[in-house]
Amino acid sequence: MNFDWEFIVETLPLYGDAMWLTVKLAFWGTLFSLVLGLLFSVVLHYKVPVISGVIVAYVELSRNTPLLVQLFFLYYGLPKIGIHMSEAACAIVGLTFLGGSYMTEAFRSGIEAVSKSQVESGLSIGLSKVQLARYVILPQAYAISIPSLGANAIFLLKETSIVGAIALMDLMNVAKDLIGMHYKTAESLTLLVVSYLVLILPLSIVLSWIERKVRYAEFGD
Amino acid sequence: MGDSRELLLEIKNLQKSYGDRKVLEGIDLRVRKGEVIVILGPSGCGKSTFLRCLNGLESVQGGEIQYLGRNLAEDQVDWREIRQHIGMVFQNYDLFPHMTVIDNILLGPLKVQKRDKTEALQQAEQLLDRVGLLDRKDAYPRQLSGGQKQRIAIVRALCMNPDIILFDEVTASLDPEMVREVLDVIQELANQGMTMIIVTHEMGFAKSVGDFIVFMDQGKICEIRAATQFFTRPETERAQHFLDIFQYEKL
Amino acid sequence: MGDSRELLLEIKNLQKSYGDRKVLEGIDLRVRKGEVIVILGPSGCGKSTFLRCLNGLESVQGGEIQYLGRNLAEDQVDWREIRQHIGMVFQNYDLFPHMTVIDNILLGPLKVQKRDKTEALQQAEQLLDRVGLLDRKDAYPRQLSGGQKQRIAIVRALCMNPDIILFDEVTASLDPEMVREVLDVIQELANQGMTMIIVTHEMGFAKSVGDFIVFMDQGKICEIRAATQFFTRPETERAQHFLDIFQYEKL
Amino acid sequence: MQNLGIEVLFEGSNMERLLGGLLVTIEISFISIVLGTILGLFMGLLRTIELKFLRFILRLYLELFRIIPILVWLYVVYFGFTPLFDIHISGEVTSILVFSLWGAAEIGDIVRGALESMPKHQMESAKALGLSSGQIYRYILIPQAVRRMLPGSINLATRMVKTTSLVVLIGVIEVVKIGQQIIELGVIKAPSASFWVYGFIFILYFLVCYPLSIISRRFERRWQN
Amino acid sequence: GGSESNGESKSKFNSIEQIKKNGKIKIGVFADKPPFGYVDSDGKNQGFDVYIAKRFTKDLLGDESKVEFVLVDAASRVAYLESNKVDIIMANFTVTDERKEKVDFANPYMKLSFGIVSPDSAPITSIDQLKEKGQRLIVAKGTTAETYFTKEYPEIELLKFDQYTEIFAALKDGRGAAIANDNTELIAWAKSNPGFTVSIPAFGGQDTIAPAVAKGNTELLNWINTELDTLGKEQFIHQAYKETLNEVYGEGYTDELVVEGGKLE
Ligand SMILES: Nc1ncnc2c1ncn2[C@@H]1O[C@H](COP(=O)(O)OP(=O)(O)OP(=O)(O)O)[C@@H](O)[C@H]1O
Ligand SMILES: Nc1ncnc2c1ncn2[C@@H]1O[C@H](COP(=O)(O)OP(=O)(O)OP(=O)(O)O)[C@@H](O)[C@H]1O
Ligand SMILES: [Mg+2]
Ligand SMILES: [Mg+2]
Repeated sequence: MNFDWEFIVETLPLYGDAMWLTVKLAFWGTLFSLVLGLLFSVVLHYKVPVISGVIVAYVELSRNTPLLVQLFFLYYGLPKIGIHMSEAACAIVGLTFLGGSYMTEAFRSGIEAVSKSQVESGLSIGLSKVQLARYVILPQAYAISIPSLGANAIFLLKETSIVGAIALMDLMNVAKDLIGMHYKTAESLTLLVVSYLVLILPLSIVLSWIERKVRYAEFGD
Repeated sequence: MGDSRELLLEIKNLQKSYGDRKVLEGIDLRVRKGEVIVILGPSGCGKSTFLRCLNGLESVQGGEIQYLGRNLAEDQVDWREIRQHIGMVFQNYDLFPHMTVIDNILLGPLKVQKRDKTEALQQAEQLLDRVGLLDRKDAYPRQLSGGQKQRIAIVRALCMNPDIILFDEVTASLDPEMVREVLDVIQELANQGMTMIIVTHEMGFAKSVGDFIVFMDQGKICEIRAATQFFTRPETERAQHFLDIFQYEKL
Repeated sequence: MGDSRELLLEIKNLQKSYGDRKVLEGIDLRVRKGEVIVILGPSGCGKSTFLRCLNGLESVQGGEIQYLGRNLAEDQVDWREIRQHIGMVFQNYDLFPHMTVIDNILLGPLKVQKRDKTEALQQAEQLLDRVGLLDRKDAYPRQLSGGQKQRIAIVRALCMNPDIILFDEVTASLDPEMVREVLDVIQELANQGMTMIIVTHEMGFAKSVGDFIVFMDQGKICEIRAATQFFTRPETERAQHFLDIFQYEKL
Repeated sequence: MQNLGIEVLFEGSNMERLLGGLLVTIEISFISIVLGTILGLFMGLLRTIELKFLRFILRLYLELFRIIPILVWLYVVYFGFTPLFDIHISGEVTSILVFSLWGAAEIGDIVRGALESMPKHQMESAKALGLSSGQIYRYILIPQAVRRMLPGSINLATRMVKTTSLVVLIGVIEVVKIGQQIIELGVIKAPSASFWVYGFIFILYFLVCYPLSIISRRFERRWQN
Repeated sequence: GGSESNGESKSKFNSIEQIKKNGKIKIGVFADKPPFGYVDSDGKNQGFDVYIAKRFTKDLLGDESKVEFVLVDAASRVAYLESNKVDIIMANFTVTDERKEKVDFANPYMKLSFGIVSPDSAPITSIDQLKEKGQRLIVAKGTTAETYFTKEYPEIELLKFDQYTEIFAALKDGRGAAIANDNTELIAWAKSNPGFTVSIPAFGGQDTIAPAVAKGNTELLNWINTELDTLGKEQFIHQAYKETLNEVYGEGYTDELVVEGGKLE
C-alpha cells in the first residue's frame, strides 16, 4: 500500500479545522449538558412536583433514542413547523438534549451515593438544609460524580462524529468528503483514525487517572 | 432518682410508629443535669429510635419531650436550634470525608453558631488535646483509625457546647483496644459532669459509667435502676435474661 | 499441655511475611485431638494470618506444619484434600448468596467428597436440627439474620466431617444476642470433643470454652496457658495489659 | 400547510416499509448482541488471567473501541478493509462485524467487572471447603457473575440498538434510509413529511429501547437487594 | 490493461463468467434521484438509469429480474466499485479524469452540464452572486459539481450533504442560497417544485454520463460498449427517455440529454 504523503500534508489543515469544530461542538454540548444535568438532578433530588415528572420523561426519551435521529428531526423536521436552526445550533442542541440526561443521571447518582448517615450527622450539628447541601452533600456528590461526568464528556465528544449528517464539516465528514472527491481512501481513513486518537486518547488517560485518584484516595491528599 | 439536680429533659408517654408498626410505646424518662443514663436492651427494642426522636431525626406520634420549657414533640420546633444543645454521636463515625479533622469540628461552631473563629479554634484544639489527637488536626478522616475517628466525632459534638450528648453504640464497629480508647473519653466526660444518654452493648462499661440503667424491651421501658443495683439484682425477669447473655461462666 | 491425647497438628517455627513485612515470626504450637485452643491478642498481631496459613489460604515462608505425617508448609501439598480435614469459618458469614441453606451445606460433601446424596442430606439435616435451624433449610442466606447465617456456616464446615475447625472472629459483626446463639453452638461442639482453634474478642467466652489460651503479640506467641490461669494471673505484662482493656471496673 | 402531513406515514406501503426497516435495525443488533456475548464471555474470562501481555492486548482492544467512535469503525471496515485485505463485505456484514467486535469488548469488560467485583471472601470460603478452581468457577463465581452482568448487558443492548441507526451512513437500508426515501417521494404532496417521518422514527426507536432500559433497571434493583 | 493489475488484484471484480454463474448482477443506482434513480412508494427501483440497467441485465442474464440493485450515495460510488460491492455503477456517474484513475468508464449514454437552481424570491443568476458573504452554495458530496467549485471557486462557501434528499430539503429550508449540480437533476426537480427555478441552466462545459466498472474489468467494459452499440440501433436510450424522463422534461430535452449507441455526435 503506497501512501500519498503529499496528499496527507495537503489535507492536514482541513483535518485541523475539523478537529477544532469537533472540539467546539463537544465543548458547548458538554457545558450545556452539565448545566442541565446539575439543575435537573437537584430538582429530582428535592422531588419538585410536576417538573420532576417532566424531567424523568425527558431523561427516558433522550436516553432511549439515537442522536442521529434526534439530529435529523431537529435539522429537517423542525423547519417544517417553523423552527429554523443553523447546523451548529442543531448539533449543540442535539448534543445537549442527549448529554443532559446522561449528566443528570451522573449527578443524581453522586447525590444518592452520599450516605444517609452523612446527612444525619450534618443535621445533628444543626446545619440548615442549604448548609447541608453546600458543605456536606454537594462536595461529596461532585467528587463521586467526576468519573462519570468525565466519561460522559468523552462520550459526547465521540458522538460529534455524527454531525456530518447535518452538513457540518467535522472530522468524519471531512474524511468522507475527501474520499468522495479524491478517492484516497486509505490516506483519509488513516488521518481520520489518527485525529480521533489525538483528540480522545489524552482525555481518556487523564480521566482514568482522575478516576483512580478519586477511587483510591477518596478525599484530600 | 436524685432530685437535687436541675431537670434538663422530661419525656412523657413518647409514642413513635413506622407506619402501622409501633416502635416506641409510651416512654417516660427524666434526665437531670450531670446525669449519665445508659440504655440497654435487646436488638430492635427501639433504643436508636428513641435517641433519634430526641434529636429530631424522627418525627413523633404522641407524647411530650419537655426541654427548657418547650415541648419538642410539637410541630413547630426549630430543630436546628435545639440540635446545638442536644448533640449526638453515631455508630458509623460519620465524619465528613472531604474535610480535615479541624474543619469537621469547626463546621458547626462557625457556620451554625457563627462564633468567632479564633475562640472556636482555641476550644477545638483544647478538646483535641484532651482526647490526645491534637497532632492529627490537619489529617483527613481516612487517615485515622476507627477509634480516632470516633473520638473526633465526640469532639465535634462537644465543641458545640451542648447541654446533653446522645451516644448511639459509638463503639459497635471498633476493635477492642479502640473501644477502650473511645470509652475512656466518654468516661472522662462523665467524670467532668457532662449530661449524657448512652446506648451501648458493653456491659462492663455500662456498669462503670452509668448513674442509671434504663432497660428497654419491645418499645417500652421495663426497668430504671441505679447501675450498681441493676447488674447485681435486676428487678424484672427480662432484664435478668438479657444479662445472662453476657455471662459465659454459667455455661 | 495434656499429653494423653493424640497429637493432630504440630506447628514449628512458622514464618510468614507480606513482602518485606514479617507478620508471623516463628510460631510453635501443638494441637491435640479434642482440644479447644483460643487465640487472643491485639488487632493486627497476626491471628487471622495464622489461621489462614493452616488452611492453605496464605503461603508460608518458613517452618513446619505437621499434620498426619505430612508437612503442610511444603510446596506440593494438595490443599483441596487437606481442607476437607481442616475446616474454617470466617467473620463475614460467607454463605453463597445464590444457593439455599441446604445447597450451601451440601456443596462440599457432594462435589468435593462425592458422597452419597441421601447420606449427606441426612447428616446435614441432623446438624441443622442441632443448631435449631432445620426449618430454614430451604431459605436463602439473605432471608436469615446474621446469627443464623453464622450457625449455617458452622454446619457447612461440620458437614465435611473435619478433624479440626478454625474459627476466625465468627461473632465480630453480630449483635449480642446473636453472638450468644453462635457461641452456644461452638460451646456445644467443644463439649462433644471437637478439636478447634478459635480467634475471638469475647473474653468471657474465651475463658469458658478454651482449654488453652494462646496470647499473641506482633507475630509471636507470648504466652500459652490453661484458660483459668490465664485470666486470673497472666504470666506476661503484655497479656495483663491486654486483659485490662476489658476491665471497666478499674476506671 | 393545509393538511397536517401525518398521512404520509400511512400512504401506500409506507408504514409497512418503515416497520420493515426497523426490523433490519433490530436484526443487526440482535445478531451482533448474540455474537458479541459469546465472544465477550471468552474475552472476560481471559481478562481475569494474570498474564501481563494478554491483559495488555485485551485492554488495548477494549480501549480502541472506547476511543474511536463506532461510526469511524464502520467506515474504516466498510471502505478501508477491501483495499487492505482484499475482502468484500456488504454494509450489513460490516455492521454486524463492527457491532459484534464492539459488543465482545464491552461484554468482556462487564464479565471481568462482575468476576472481579465478587467479594474475595466468597472465593476463600469456597476454597476452604476444598473446591477446585474449576468447581469454584462453576458453582460459585459464574452463577453469581451472571446475575451481576445482566443489567450491564441489557444496557449495552440498548446502546447497540441505538447505534445501529448509524448503519444508514454506510448505505444499509434500514428504517432511517426508508424514511428518507419516503420523504423524497412525498416532497410535493406532503411538504412537512420530514417532520412526521423523523418524528415517527424517533418514537419507534424509543419504543424498542425503552422496554430494554426498564428491564435492565429492574435487574439492577433486584440485584441490589 | 491486464499488465497493470499484475494478477494480485484479480479477485477485485467478478468476470462475466462469474456473474453468469452467480445468476445475478449487482448494479449500483441512486435511491433518491428521480427521475434517474429512485425508489417508488412500493419500494421498487425506478428511473432512467434503472431502466437501462434492467435492459443490460436482460441481455446479459436473460431475465431482468436477475439484477440486484445496490443503493449508493454520490460520495461512495467509487468505493463501491473498488470494494467489489457492485459490478456496474449506473448512478448518474459523470465521467471525470480523476474518476478515470480509479474506475473504468464505458461509453456514455447521456450528456449534461452543471446548472444552478435557486428560489424565485432570491434568484441566483450569476456565480459571482455566490461569492458574497453569507451566501452558501449547496452541493452533494462526491459530485462533479463539488469538485468543480472546490477547484474553480474556493472562495464560495459550500454546504455539503451526502444525499440528494438532503440538498433539496436544505434549499427548501433556506439553508443555502442555491444548489449547484448536474443541470438534468435540477431541471427535473425545479419542474415539480414551484417557487424554484433553474436560474443558471448551463455552465462549466459539457460532461457525459456513463456506466462504470471496476478498474481493469475490461471484459465487462467491452460487453457494455457492445451492448450500447446494439441498443443504439434500436434507439433504446430514446425509449428509456420516453418512459422515464418525458414526464419530467418533456420532449424538448431529448436531444440535449440522450446519447445513443455510446457515441457523442
Ligand atoms: N426506617 C424504619 N422503618 C421501619 N421500621 C424501622 C425503621 N427503623 C427502625 N425500624 C424498626 O424499629 C424497631 C426499633 O429499631 P431501633 O433501630 O431503634 O432498634 P435498636 O434498639 O437501636 O436496635 P439495635 O440494638 O440493633 O441498634 C426495629 O424493629 C426496627 O426494625
Ligand atoms: N494481604 C496483606 N498484605 C500485607 N499485609 C497484610 C495483609 N494481610 C494482613 N496484613 C498485615 O498483617 C498483620 C497481621 O494481620 P492479621 O489480619 O493476621 O491480624 P489479626 O491479628 O487477625 O488482627 P484483627 O484482630 O484485627 O483481625 C497486620 O499488620 C496486617 O496489616
Ligand atoms: Mg440501634
Ligand atoms: Mg483477624
